[in-house]
Amino acid sequence: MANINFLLTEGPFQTEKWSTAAQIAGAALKKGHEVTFFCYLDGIYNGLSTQEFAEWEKVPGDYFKELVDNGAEIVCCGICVNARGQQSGKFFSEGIKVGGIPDWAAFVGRADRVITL
Amino acid sequence: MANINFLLTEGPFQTEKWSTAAQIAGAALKKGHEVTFFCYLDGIYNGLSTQEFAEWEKVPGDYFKELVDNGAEIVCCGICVNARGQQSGKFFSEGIKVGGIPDWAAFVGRADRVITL
Amino acid sequence: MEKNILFMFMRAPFGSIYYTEGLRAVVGMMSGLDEHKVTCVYMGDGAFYTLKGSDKSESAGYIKTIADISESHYYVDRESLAQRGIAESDIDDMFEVISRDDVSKLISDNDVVYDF
Amino acid sequence: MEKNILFMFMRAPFGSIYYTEGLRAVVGMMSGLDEHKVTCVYMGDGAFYTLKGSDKSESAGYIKTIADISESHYYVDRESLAQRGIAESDIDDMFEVISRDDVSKLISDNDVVYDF
Amino acid sequence: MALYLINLPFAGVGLDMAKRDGDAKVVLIEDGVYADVSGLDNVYAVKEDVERRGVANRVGGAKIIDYDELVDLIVDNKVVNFA
Amino acid sequence: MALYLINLPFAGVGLDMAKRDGDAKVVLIEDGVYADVSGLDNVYAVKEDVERRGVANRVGGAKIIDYDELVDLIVDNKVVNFA
Repeated sequence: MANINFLLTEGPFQTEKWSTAAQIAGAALKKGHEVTFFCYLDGIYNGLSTQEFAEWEKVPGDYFKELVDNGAEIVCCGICVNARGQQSGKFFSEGIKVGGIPDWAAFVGRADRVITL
Repeated sequence: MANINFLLTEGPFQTEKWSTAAQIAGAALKKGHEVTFFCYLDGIYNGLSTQEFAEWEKVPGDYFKELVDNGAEIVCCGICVNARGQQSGKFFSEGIKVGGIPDWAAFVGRADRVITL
Repeated sequence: MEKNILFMFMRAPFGSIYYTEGLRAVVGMMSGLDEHKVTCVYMGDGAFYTLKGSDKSESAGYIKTIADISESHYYVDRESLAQRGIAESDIDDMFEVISRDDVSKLISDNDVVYDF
Repeated sequence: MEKNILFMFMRAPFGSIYYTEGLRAVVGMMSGLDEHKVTCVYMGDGAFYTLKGSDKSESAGYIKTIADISESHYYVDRESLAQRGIAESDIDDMFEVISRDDVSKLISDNDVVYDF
Repeated sequence: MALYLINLPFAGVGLDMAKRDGDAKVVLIEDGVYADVSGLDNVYAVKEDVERRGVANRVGGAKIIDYDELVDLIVDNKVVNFA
Repeated sequence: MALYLINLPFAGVGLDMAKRDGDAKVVLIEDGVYADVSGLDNVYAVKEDVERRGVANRVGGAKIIDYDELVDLIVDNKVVNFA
């Protein structure tokens, strides 16, 4: 089994990267691989649990919550979280953590593979 | 004097568009022109009053608050606000409104010039 | 005041959400009190949207609403198709292929010109 | 575990914030417990960052910190410069011009390859 | 008179459209100042964007303008957005 | 063996780097499936991205893979990110 780290730097809705990342990570978890995420820059908006969009059955935040529930470790860059007005992640889904680049460096240290999205 | 409407579809920090928009709009207000904004898609994140970034003297939200204080009318797309988990704009700066595309259509109706950023 | 508005769709679907949120905007523009008239043109990477097989399920509702409000045109720039190796036989019937000079005329004939 | 990491800076400054947040990331990568070794290469529109007159005030702090931690290289791809009409005499001394084959070697020599 | 507002991602199409418009003025903003504007007259470039990028020698014959002058151009001309 | 993960914005440089790597595999993701991959062997394209865009006839000899197969490729090869 492998350990895969994702670097996600774009937010939900605007581009498709959140979706690609969630789908690759979901497939990896099902196959028994370890998955970690570092959400950097706009990537941190994916941590929110407060998204509401009636036109979609599931919002992007649901997918990331699900990844955590299935064993993924997700850390969002704290400087980016506060810069973007997201108040230390107080509205983030349970289990999505706020940290720093050292957490990412540690993920990369443990990772067999690294994916940028 | 002219009426200028800005369509802003990108958020703070990630790209430079918030800054270009704020600077053109600020110069227009000083010259006595009327300025309106419709913040669409990620553009709505510019409405937040909760941004904190110690490395910069002013955060993007400060510039948009200032535009409002100087007479600009700023409306953010409500569907985009809630989709992006920003809870009806409850943490938006005072004076920045949440509305819909009809507000934008009305802005365009009144505008002499329209700028996309 | 009623205006004539040109929407130029410039970005590839589906890497970003502009392809469908732009059509949402078109609906809103046409539905307001001012009853703006809207024309759409697909250029640059936006031309990929015109491919027959390109999934239009998310935007079908907007396209139907636009048709219900009033006649509206969907043009695609011939040069953008050619640069991407897209044959005119490979695009959907709803799009009319025009030359770049025709696009230039659309730009000058409309009051407002948006890139999307 | 310590890794060798290549950061490829691909985006034009200053339209997006990647040029400086990427260097923040480099500092963080080198400062962790694992003490990763980092190499930077500027390619594509990222090559514009190497221009002498390009404002490096926001990233100067990171560049100094990186130099304090350990020796680190900043390369720029010759072909990306040529495609943009940038003369090698117009770029800052801190950047070393290399061929695309040399970049290929950097890609295979590093454990991890990021685009930024 | 139309003012073509040009950023880098849409510069290819945008500058070509400006060339087809006999009355075009072109304003390069943000990364648009990296674009190749050879063959175009009436080109303007935003001072702050040019200086930050160190490309004064690349924008050739472009007139360097500040935001005040850009507002005047916007008010005096129809704006065509490629930004 | 290296796996080049390619999206459209960096496809120009990314595909050129893949061509210089004798052991390269290329995976087209998202708008990367619009890229011209003529002259390249060992090309894969993500099924969902190809189908949504209607470009099955454009990706030529590429092997169409689902996310399960993509994960296997990622695990079996070093990943070079141009996405």
